[in-house]
Amino acid sequence: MSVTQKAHSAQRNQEIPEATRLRLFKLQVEIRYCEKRAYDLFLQNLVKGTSHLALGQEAVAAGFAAAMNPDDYTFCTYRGHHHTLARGAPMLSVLGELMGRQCGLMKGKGGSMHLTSVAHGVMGSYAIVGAHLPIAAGAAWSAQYRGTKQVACAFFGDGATNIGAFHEALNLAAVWKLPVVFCCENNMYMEYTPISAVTAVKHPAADRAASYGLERQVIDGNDADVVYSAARDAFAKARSGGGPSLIECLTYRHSGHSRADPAKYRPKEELEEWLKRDPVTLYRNRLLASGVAEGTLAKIESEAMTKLDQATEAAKASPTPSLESAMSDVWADGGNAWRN
Amino acid sequence: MSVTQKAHSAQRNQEIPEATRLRLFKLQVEIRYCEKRAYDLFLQNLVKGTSHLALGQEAVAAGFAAAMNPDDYTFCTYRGHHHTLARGAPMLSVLGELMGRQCGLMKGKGGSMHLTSVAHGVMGSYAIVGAHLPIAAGAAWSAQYRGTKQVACAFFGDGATNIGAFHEALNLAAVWKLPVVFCCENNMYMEYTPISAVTAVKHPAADRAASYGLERQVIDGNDADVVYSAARDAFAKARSGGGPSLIECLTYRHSGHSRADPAKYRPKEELEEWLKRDPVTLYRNRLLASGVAEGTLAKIESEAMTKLDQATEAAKASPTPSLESAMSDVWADGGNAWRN
Amino acid sequence: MAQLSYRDAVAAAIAQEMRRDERVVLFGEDTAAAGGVFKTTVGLFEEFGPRRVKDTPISELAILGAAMGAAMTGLRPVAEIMFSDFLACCWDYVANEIAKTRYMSDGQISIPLVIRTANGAGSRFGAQHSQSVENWAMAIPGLKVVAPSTPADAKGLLAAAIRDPDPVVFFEHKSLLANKAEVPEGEHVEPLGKAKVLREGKDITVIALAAMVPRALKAAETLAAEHGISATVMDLRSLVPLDAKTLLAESARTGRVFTVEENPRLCGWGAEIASVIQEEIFGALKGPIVRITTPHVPLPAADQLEDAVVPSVARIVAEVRRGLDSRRAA
Amino acid sequence: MAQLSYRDAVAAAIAQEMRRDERVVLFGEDTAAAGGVFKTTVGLFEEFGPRRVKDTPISELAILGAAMGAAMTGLRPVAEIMFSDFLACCWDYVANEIAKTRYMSDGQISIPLVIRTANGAGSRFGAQHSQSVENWAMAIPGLKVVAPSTPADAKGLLAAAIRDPDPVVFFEHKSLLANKAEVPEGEHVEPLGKAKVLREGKDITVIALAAMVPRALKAAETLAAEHGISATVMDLRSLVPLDAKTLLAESARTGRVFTVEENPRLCGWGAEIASVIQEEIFGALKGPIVRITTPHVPLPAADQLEDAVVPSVARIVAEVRRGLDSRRAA
Ligand SMILES: Cc1ncc(C[n+]2csc(CCOP(=O)(O)OP(=O)(O)O)c2C)c(N)n1
Ligand SMILES: Cc1ncc(C[n+]2csc(CCOP(=O)(O)OP(=O)(O)O)c2C)c(N)n1
Ligand SMILES: [Mg+2]
Ligand SMILES: [Mg+2]
Repeated sequence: MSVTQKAHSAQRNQEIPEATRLRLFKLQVEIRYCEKRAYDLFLQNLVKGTSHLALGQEAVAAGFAAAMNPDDYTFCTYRGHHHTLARGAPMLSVLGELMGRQCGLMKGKGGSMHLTSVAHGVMGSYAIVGAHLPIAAGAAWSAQYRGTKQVACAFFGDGATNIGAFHEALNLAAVWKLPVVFCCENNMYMEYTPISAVTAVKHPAADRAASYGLERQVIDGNDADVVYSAARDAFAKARSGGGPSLIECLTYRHSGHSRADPAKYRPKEELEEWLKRDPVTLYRNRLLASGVAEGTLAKIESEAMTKLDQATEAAKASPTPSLESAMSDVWADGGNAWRN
Repeated sequence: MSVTQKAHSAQRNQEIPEATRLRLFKLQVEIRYCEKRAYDLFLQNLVKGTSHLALGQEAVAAGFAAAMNPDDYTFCTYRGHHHTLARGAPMLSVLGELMGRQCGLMKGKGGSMHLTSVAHGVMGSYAIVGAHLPIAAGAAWSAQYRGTKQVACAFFGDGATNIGAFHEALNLAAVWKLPVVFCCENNMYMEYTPISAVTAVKHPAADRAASYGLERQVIDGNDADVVYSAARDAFAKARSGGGPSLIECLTYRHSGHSRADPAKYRPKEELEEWLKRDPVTLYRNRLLASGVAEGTLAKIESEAMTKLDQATEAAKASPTPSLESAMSDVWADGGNAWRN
Repeated sequence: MAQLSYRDAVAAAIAQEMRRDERVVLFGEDTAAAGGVFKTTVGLFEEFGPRRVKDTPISELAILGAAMGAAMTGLRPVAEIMFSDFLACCWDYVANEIAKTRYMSDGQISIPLVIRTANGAGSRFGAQHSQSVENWAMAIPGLKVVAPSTPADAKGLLAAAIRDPDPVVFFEHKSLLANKAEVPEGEHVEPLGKAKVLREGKDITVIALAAMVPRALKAAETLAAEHGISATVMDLRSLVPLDAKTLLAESARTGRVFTVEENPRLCGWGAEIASVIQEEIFGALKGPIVRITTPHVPLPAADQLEDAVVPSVARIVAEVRRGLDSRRAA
Repeated sequence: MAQLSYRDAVAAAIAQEMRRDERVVLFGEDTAAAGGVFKTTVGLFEEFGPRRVKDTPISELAILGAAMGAAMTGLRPVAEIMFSDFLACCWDYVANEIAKTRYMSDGQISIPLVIRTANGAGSRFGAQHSQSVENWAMAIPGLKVVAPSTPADAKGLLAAAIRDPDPVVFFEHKSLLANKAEVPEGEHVEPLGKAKVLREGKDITVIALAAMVPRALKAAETLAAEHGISATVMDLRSLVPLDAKTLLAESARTGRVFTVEENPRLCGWGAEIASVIQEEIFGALKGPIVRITTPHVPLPAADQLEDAVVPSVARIVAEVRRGLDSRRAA
């Protein structure tokens, strides 16, 4: 980072109220701990299906969530634990869902890839790449129609930019000037393939913004202040009728694509380089440098760990869902009858 | 047109060999006559299904076809009569297909929207908007793989640029550097809706070229010389391993979207303006101005009319297809058996 | 009672529901100013304006995706997919998103929307614009599937579909659009999931849907007049919910059942219904259930060819007679 | 004979065909260097290189579109759609383009390609990654539909699918991938369209596919050992072409037929087969054909819930006993 950039970034940090900065830290810590715990629970064979961790991508979730209003809408991918937690869904319900327990957000019916918590504005996690982009546009249209000033935000990966739904959603959102923010978490890989090997442009999202009349935005996705500022501006624009934004956050996942993936396809140095830019460490150091007391941060960390330990135990103690629930809620009447 | 533009265009015309220029004229005349005849045949109730005429868009078809090698691949939309004729498919077979006769290109099984003549490189007309763009990319891949120097060319409308398949095809073609040319015939309307009302950018194709690392090209689609030159360059680039091109041709359809459409949604002055720029008249005048004798052109016209009249009579005389053909060619063995 | 065409009845239903419920919005390709390519939404743009009646780009993914997002957040969208063949272009939304999200979210999310689409043959549009795909929708858990055969049902069932809290795929048959018949004036809503017995007969039970209903009725007349065969004719009206009670009762009454369906043969709705019937009233059957279907081929474009494959009145008559005559299998 | 896993047998079939035919190419998401997310294409990139084994972007439309374009112009592409649920994302290509183009072109265009896809439940992946959608494919005229249950069939049928001049959708079942069994060494090709009788019994005929085959076999053992019921078990292996001859013969022999299918209930392949059987050998049936299916609900993610809905050995046993006991309907 150049000297001017450093100065700029320190300044931006100072512009963000301390309460917000502490919240950004807390959210990142909670996500980091909870994702690590999810990993431990796999190893104990307590999480049965697949799971896609966001270790390393915490700053994106924290930065966006901190910039949102409580009634804004979040749409995640299968890699959505971090966004779900960031919006305030309890750890217990998230871990419970991963473990397929009654206490889970969807009582085990959705699983890790479909975390949903409407009470917290998390309108679902979608496991078909790109599918939620038009859905988020639709939610934004509804907000616009109802005049509520809500904003919808869809998170997706670099790989999702090459699917047709991306293109259709962005065009519709631009034409209808919808209050929606599209956030691409560019972690450089679509599963095991480097995004550069399958994409015609260097920046899979940002280099396509012009196709929809949108501004090109590429930001440091590992810097929560940067993310927060960009998100805040995009939400403000959307809320004031300025239409959609597309923000590409450069980041990296520390673990494999999913539970099954040891991520051997990644150059060792690449991982090391990014671990040096760990968003949580980076932010902790920045807060210390800006004068926040070590004790304040340590307290946030220990409280997060306590909360997590309690959630873990409670989730383990939660019963498995009743088998009847497998047959419920196909229809709004709660049932599944397709005939009389 | 400015004076320099005029000079430029006259010069370009002179650079094109006279034989090619006469061919460009002939193709446009044949298409114009044949499309008008198709319209007359509707009025006589001899064409039963729908039909999408390309009256006014002849220069695009002529310019591209004249730039292609005989073994290149053409992929059309439902509005594909002009491209099919331009590649050399007989008028008899085209009109016969519209009329659902035995002599039709596909013996009435495909109809107006699916004209196919593999013998002439016309690898089908596709009635699902945008679907043929990835298919053309696949044919280009095959040519690349087999090392044949063939080029695939897909024609599509302005409206097709907003569908996901457009995006996926362009990206794949760019990443694999495929010998494929994507030609957007921007006639300003998707059915009854102005393209500007539903598209985020002014030039639906060209303004998206950068998303695929491609050059932005917008050309006068009513000027056969301009179209021919642009097509020739794109084919040369593709053949020499330079990858795909995306060319947006500005043009206009003189009639409605399809048979059923009186096109009342179009401002009268707009149509008049474009009729003044009729590609066939424009080209006829240019050839005259460049010294081609009136008699030469009149002969081309009368020969085209004679050929068309003969084709029309032959098509009318052709029997309807045998009912058995409705059950044939589901499978490569010619049959339709799904069981033993 | 007013005489309305099926297409006008569609527009009337939407207008009726838009008047009573501000949450209802309508959109699709050319649905607004143009009134729809099938003229099924004429007048709505004029009455309800560009905020509630919208044109979209050619973006079927975005149409259904946006409909879903809007439905989850308080609207009641009516989305048009111009031809039912194009459901294939947005099948992910139909099959994986709209149908499953309530279940996956354990009931947190509701998706009250209607997908309207023009279904079926008769226009000589060829293999990609003439399909009957109601069986595709029936195969997906989480979707309601409705296909009216008359103007009155077009109005009443569409109104019910719009009011329904679950996603409904609503098939409007292209070859019925011009048909005119009596439609109740004023508010008209027909409950989903009730089949209609249109004709009582004692020898056989004919079960049909959409454009096959008028054909089945004509065939029944011919069978009665020319062959002394007395047929019950039933219009299913919706595949999901399925009125199994009426279906089974009418099937048991005659013991000889014929389904008439336009979708291609394999895994059509007729297969489902035949399976249900034979499984539940096996003992009441006097012979096999016979499915009269479009054969398992894509649809040809030319008029004579199209007419040769879609079940016609003559073919229904012939297949019923053959079914009753032959005891080959028995 | 070598012991091979089902997943290795898939790779072996592709390798076998790529060695003998330069026109065969393989591509999909993560199929090349990574060897596929299910490790079903391991070693192929190494042997055949980046020209013949390719990674694609996440672009299912482009994958199947490109496969079709390549197949029409001289190649024999094997395209992978990672999970069969994602066929919904490119259904237009499956249902409208690949299946219909030969017919629409009156035979001018051939489309010899294979769409390989991972199908079925058992991995606790939830509603969008666990579906069995072989019935979707069966419903489309112009597609062949194959779903092997053993490593030997995975190899032999995939080889045949690659050689076939028509489009084939090839369903590889996720929960069978790790299964090991004998696979003929050297060239191995099994003809498409032949069902296999795996067990001869005299009381009932059980018809199964893919992951339901081993369950049906186990259920048959329990039925024999604990309930004195002697069951024929048949593996359909392909739905199209359908081995109706064997199917009807085996059904007629016992007169009591049970289908075991993983796809959701409505319009599943069991409905088609039950309809064919009752229509053609009605007189030979001693009771109704019983379909044992996943109920008509999306799939839940949690292990106990998933196990509760997909037909299990215990449920097959129970439903067969109930089917034989009850004469409710009869
Ligand atoms: C339509 C579709 N195709 C393929 C997949 C399989 N898949 C799951 S995640 C993934 C990679 C996505 O990469 P990216 O968008 O960069 O997100 P990331 O996983 O890196 O967060 C793929 C190919 C899918 N879920 N949906
Ligand atoms: C996927 C899909 N959606 C909708 C349609 C219906 N449709 C046929 S032509 C057309 C307009 C196409 O406009 P454009 O691409 O500009 O081509 P043009 O007709 O002007 O040549 C539409 C919407 C279709 N055939 N396929
Ligand atoms: Mg990624
Ligand atoms: Mg156009």
